[in-house]
Amino acid sequence: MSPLWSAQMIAFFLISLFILACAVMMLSFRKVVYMALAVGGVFIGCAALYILLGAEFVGIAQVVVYAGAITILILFAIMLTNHEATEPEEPWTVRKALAAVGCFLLGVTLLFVIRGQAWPQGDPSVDVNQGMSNTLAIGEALFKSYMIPFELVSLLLTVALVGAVILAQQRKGDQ
Amino acid sequence: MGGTGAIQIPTGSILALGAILFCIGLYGALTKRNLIMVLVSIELMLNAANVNLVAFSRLGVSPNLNGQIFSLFTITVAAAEIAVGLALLLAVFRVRKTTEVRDLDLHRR
Amino acid sequence: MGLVAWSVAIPLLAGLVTIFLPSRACGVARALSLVSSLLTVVLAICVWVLSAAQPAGFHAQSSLPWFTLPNLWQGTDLAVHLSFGVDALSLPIWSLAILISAVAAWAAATADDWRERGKLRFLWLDLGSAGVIGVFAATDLFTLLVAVELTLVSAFFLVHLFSRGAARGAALQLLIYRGLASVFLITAIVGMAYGLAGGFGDATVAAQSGAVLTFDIPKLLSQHVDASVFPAVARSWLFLLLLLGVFMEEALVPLHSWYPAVTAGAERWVNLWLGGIVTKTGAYLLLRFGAGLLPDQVQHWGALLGWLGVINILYGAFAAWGASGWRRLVTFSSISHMGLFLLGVASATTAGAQGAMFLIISSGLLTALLFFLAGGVEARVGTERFDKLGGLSSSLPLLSGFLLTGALGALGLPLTSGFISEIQAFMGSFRTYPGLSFVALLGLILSAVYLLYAMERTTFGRPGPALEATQGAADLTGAEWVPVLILTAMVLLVGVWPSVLGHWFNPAAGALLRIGG
Amino acid sequence: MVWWIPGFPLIAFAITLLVGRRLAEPVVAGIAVMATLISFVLSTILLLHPGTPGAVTQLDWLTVGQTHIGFGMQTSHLNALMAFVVSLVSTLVLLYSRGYMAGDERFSVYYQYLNLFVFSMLGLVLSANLLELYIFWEMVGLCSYLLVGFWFFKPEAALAAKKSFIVTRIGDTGLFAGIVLLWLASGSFNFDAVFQAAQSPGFGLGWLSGSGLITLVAILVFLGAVGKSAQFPLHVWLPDAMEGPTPVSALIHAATMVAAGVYLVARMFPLFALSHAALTTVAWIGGVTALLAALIALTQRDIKRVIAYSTVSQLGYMMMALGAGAYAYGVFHLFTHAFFKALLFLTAGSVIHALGGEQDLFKMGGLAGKLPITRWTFLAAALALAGIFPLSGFWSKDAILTALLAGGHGILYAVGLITAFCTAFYIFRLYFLAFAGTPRDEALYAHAHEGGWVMTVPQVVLGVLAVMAGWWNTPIGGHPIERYLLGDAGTSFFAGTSAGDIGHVYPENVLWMVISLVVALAGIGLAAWMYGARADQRAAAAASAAGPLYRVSLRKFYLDEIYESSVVRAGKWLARIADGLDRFVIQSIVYLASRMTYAAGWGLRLLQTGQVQTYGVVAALGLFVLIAIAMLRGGVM
Repeated sequence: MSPLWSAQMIAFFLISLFILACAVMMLSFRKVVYMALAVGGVFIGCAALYILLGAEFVGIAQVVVYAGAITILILFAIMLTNHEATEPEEPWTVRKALAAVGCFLLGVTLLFVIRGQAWPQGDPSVDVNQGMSNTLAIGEALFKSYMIPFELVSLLLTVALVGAVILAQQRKGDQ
Repeated sequence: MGGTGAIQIPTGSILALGAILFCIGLYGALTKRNLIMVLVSIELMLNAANVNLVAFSRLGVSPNLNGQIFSLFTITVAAAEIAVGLALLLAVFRVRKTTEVRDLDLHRR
Repeated sequence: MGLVAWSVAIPLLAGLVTIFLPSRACGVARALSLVSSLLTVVLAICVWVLSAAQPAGFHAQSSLPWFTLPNLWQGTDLAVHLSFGVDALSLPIWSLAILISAVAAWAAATADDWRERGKLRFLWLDLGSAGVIGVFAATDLFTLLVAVELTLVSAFFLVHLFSRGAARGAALQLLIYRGLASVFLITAIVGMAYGLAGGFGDATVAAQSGAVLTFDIPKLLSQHVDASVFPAVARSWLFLLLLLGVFMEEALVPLHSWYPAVTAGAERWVNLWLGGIVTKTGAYLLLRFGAGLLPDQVQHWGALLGWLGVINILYGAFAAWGASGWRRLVTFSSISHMGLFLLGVASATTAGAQGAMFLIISSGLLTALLFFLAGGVEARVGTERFDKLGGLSSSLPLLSGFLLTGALGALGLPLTSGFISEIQAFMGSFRTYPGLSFVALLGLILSAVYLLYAMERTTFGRPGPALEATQGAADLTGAEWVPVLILTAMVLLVGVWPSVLGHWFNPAAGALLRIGG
Repeated sequence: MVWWIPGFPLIAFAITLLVGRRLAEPVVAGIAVMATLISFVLSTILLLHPGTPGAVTQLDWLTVGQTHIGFGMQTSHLNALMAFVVSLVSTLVLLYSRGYMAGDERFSVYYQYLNLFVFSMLGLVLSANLLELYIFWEMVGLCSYLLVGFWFFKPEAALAAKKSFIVTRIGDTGLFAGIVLLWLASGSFNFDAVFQAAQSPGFGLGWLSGSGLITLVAILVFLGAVGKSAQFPLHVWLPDAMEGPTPVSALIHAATMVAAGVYLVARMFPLFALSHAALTTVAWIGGVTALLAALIALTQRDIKRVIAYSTVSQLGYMMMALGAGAYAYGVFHLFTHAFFKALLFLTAGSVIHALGGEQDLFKMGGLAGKLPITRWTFLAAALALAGIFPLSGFWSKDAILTALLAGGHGILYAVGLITAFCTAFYIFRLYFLAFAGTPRDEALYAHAHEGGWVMTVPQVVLGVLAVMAGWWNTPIGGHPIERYLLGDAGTSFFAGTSAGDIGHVYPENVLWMVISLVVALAGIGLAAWMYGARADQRAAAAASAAGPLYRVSLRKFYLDEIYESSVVRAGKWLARIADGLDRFVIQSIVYLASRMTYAAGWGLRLLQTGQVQTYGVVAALGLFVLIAIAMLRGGVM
C-alpha cells in the first residue's frame, strides 16, 4: 500500500478539515447572512474534494451551481426577507437535546458501520473516462445512456423555474 | 490526475466525512429556527450524499462514471428544490411576515 | 380470456362505465347493470353445462401476468397474475354469487325509488358484484385479495347510502369489522402460501422437496409438504388467524354485531345481497384455505370449531326467537345456519364438508329470499315488527305463501334446500362429535319454534293494527315475481334434486380434506 | 305402476296449485277425487298382487361421501295394506269434503293441501329408504300444519297449527338423529342394509355399540313415532289440532298421518325386535297413553275433542300391541281403526255441519230423528270402537288384549281392559248426548239437516267397512290379514327376519273374548244409565262426587299448563336473555371498543405538535435505532 502521508492524503485531510470547519461554523453563527457564507465554504470544499477524486466536471459544476447560484440565491432570499434576522440565543429544550443526541448517535453508528466494513479501494487499471477527458466522457454518457433521465431533469428544472416564478409573484390580492 | 491511477485516500475516510457532514446537516435542519437555514442544512445533507456518490464512482468495486452522473442529477434537483423552496418562502413571508419555522404551524392557530 | 374471467370483467366494466355517466343518466346505469347481470348469468349457465361432464379440477381458467415481485423468497421471483377459474368447490358458490347479484340488481332496479341516488346505486352494486363474483372466481391469491377488498368497499357504500335513520352508522361497523377481517384473512392466507414454501420451517428441506412460493391457488392446493417444511405450530397459528378473520367476515357469534346492525336499516335489496352472498365469502375461504390447505388443523381444532358451531346455532336460534321483527329474525336465523356450517366443517368428514358446502348455498338462497319477502311486507304494511303485524294471508295471500315457503326452507323442511344441507352436516358431525350434535339438534326444534312463531304473528290470525291502515296494498307485483320465483325455484330444486349440487360438491368434499373419494 | 300410486295425487296437486283458483268447486273436487280414486284402484291391485316383498324401484338421488342415496318405491304386504287404507280413506274424505267445505273462499287451496297430503302419505308408506321416509314424514307434518291452520284468521287455529308442528318436530328430531346414527353404523339408509347391520355382531359406532346402540337408535326412532302418533308425553298437539276442518281431522288426525308412527314402528320392527328395552318402552308408552287419553276423553265437552282423545288412546293401543311383539295385531288394529275412526269424525262433521258449526255436546241432543244416516253410521262406528262382537273393532282389540295377556304383560292387559271400559263409556256418552234424548238447543235443532250425497255416501261406505273390516281376520277365515302381513317376514323387506321375530301370534281364547266383551258392554251400560233418557242429574251427581278427579280429567291432567310453565317459559326466557345479551352486552362491548379507539386517538393527538422539526427528531432517532439493529444483527434480513 501507498504511504499514509502521501500528497493526496494531506490534501484530503486539509479539505476535510475545511469542510467540517465551515459546517460547524454554519451551526454556530447566529447571524443568518454569516451562516449562508459559511455554507458557501462547505460547497467549495466539496468541489475541491471532487476534483481531488478525479471528478473535475462535477467539481466545477458544484462550484458553479452550489457555490455560485445557490449561495447567491440564498443571500437574495435573506435580503428580501428580514435580513437583520438572527438566531436568538436559545435555551436547551428537550427537543433540541434529543436532536443533538439523535444526530450524535446516528453519526457514531454510521462511523461504526463504516469502520466495521472492508471497503473496496477502486481498480487502478480501469479508466473511468475511457481515455477521454472527464468532461467528454460525462457528455457521452449523458447523451447516450442517460438520455431520457437527462431530458426529464431538464423538464423538472423548467417546471421548477416556472413554479418558482409563479409562487414568488406578487399577487393582486396581496399587499 | 485523470481517470486512471491509484487513489491513496482510504474509501472509509471519505465515507466518514460524508457521514459527519450528513449528521451536521441533519442537526441543523432539526434545530435551526430560520426557514432559510433549514433549507440550507438540507443542502448540506445532499452534499454529503454527493460526496459518497463521487467517492464510489472512483473507488467502488467496478469504477465507472455512473456515480458522477448521479451526483450531477442531484445537484440539478437540489437547484430546482432550493429555487422552489425559496419561492415558497417568499410567498409565505409575504403573508406571515416571518421566516421562523415555529410560527409556520397550522395545527395551532 | 376464459368465461369465468368475463363473469368478473363484465360487471366491472359496467361499473367503470357507470362512473363516467352523468348523474342524470341513471336509466342508462340501470340498463347497464341489468344487462351485465343477465350476461353473467348466461356465462354461469355456459360454464355449468360445459364443465358438467368432468366436475373435478379447475374449469375455464385464464390468466394474465400482472406484475412480478423480483427475488422475493429464496432467490425466486414471485409472479402475480390476474387469474380466474372455478373448480368443483367454487363453481356452485360462484354461480350463487352471480345469481344473487343478478337478483339484487333486479330488485334494486325495480324498487319504487330506483331513481333516488340512481347512479351510485348501480355503480356500487356493479362493482360489488364484480368483487364478490371475483372472490369465488379468483385462482390467484392477489386477485382474490383485491376482490375481497372491492367487495368490502362496495358493501360499505351500499349500506351507507341505502339505509334509513340511525342504522347508517352501522356501515362504519361493517367497514371496521370486515376491514379487520380482511387483514386477518390476508395475513393468514399469504402466511399459508409462505409456509408451504418453507418459510416457517427448514429451508433446505423445502428447497429439496421443490416447494416454491406461489400465489397460484391450484398450485397451492396441490402442494404437499411435511412437518419439517411447515411446522405444526405455524399451521396452528395461521389456522386460528384465518378463523378469526372468517368469524368477522361471516358475522359469527361473538363477532357478529355488525350484521344485525346493518340489516336493521338497509334497504331490502342491500340486505338480499349482503345476506345472500357477501356474508358467505368467509365460509368459502374457510373451506378453501382452512380445510383445503390445512386439513390437519381442522381436525386438530375440530372440538373448538364444533363448540363454536353449537354456540352459534343455539345463540342464533334463541336470539331469533327473541327478535322483535323480521329483519333481526332472518339475520340470526342465518347466523344459526352458519353455526351448523361450522359443525359440519369441524367433523372433518366428507359428509360434513359436503353438508357445509350445501349450507353455504342453501343459507344464501334462503336468507336472500326471506330478506326480500320481509322487505316486501315492510314496504306494504309499513312495519316488520311482529307486534304490529298479523293476518296478512287474507289480503296478501301470495306474499304470505312465499314467506311461508321461505320460512319452511329455513327451518329445514324436506324437499327444500335447508333439509338436505342440514342432514348432511349432521351425518358428518354425528360421526365425530355425537355429543355436540345431540345438543345441536335443539337448533332444529328451535328453528321451527321461532319461524312458526313469526309466521303465526305475521300471516295468521286477525289483521294487525298496521295492516288495517293499508287494506289496499297490492299482492306481489310483476317485478317482485322475478326474484321470488327464481329464489324459491332454486330452494326447491336443490331440495328435490340435490344431485344438482352434489354432482360438484361430492368430488369437492372428497378432495378437500384429502380423505379420498 | 307403484310410482303412479302417489303420482296421481301429485298431478292433481300440481293442477290445483297452478290453475285451481280459476276452476269451479266441482271441477277441483272432481280432479282430486278422480286422482285419489285411481290411486285407490292401483293400491287395490297392489294389495292383491304385491309381488316379491321388499322389491324396490329407485332413482339415484344424491351421493354423500361414498353413500349413494336413492329415491324410490318399495312394495311389500305391509306397504300395500297401508297404501290401500290411505287411498281408500282419502278418496272418501275428499268426496265428503266437497260437501263439507262447499262455499269456502279458499276451497281450491283446501284441495291443493289435501292432494299434497295424499301424495306425501302414499309416498311415506311406499318409501324405499329411511331418508325418503323422513322426507315424506315431514311433508305430511307440513300438510297437517297447513290444514290445521286452514282457518288462519282464527287465532286458536293459528296457535294449534304452530303447536302441532313444533310438538311433532320434537319427536321428528329424535327420528332424524336415529336415522343419522343408523346411517353411521350401517353406511346406508336402506331398510334391509340397516336391519342386516343391526343383526351383525360388529354393529356399532366408536362410542357405543351392540345392544346399547340398538336400544338408543330404536328409542330415537320411536320418539318420532311418539310425536307423530301423539303418544304421551307429546300427545298434547292432537286435541288442539281439531281446530282444522273436520274432514281433515278424519283423514289426517285419525286414519292416516297419526297412524304413520305405528307404521314406522312396524316398518322398523326388526330393529325393535333386537332390543327388549326398546320394545318395553314402546309397550309402556302405549299403555300410559291409552289409559291417560281414555280418562281425559271421559269428561270432554267438545264432540271432536272426545274423538281426538279416543284416537290418541287407540294409537296407544296399537303401540302396546307392537311393544308386546304382536306386529300383525298392531297393524290390524291400525287397519280397522282407520275406518271406524274416520267414520266417527265424518259423522261428527256431519253433526257439526248440521248444527252450523256447534261443537258443544251439551247443546246437542235428539239428533237421531233429524240425521238418520248419520245416526246409524255413528252407531256402527261407536260399537266398533267399543269392541262389540262382531264389529271390526272387536276383532282387532281382542287380538291385542289376547297378545298382551299371552305375552306375559299382565299389567298392560289390565290397562287395556280399563281403557276398553272407558272407551265404551265415553263413546256412548257421546252417542247419548248427541243423538238420544231431547234437543237441548231448539234453535240449532230446528235447522239441522242431513248433508248431500257427497257426505252421506262416504259415511255409508265407511259404516259398512267399520262393521265388516274385522271379518278379514277372524279365526273362521284362518286369519287372512295376519297371514298376509307375516308374508313379509323372511323376505328382503325385513332383511330376512323370520316370522317368529317379526310377530307373535296367539290363538283366540273364548274366555278372554267374553271378558273383554262384558267389560265393553258394562261401559255402554254405564253410559246409558248416566246419559240415557231422563238421566242428566245422574251425570252431574257423578261429576260432583268425583270432585277433583273430575276436574283433573276435564283439564287434561294439566299437562298443557305444566308444559307452558316449564319448557315454553324457559325457552322464552332464554330467548329474551339472548336478545338482551345481544342488544345490550355485546353492543356495549363494541361501543366500548369504539370509545377506546377515540380515547387513544385523543391521547396520540398530543404527539402531533405540528412542528416539522419535532417529527424530524423522531425520524432521526428511529433511523438510528434501525441502523443500530441492522448493525448488531449483522444484516438487514
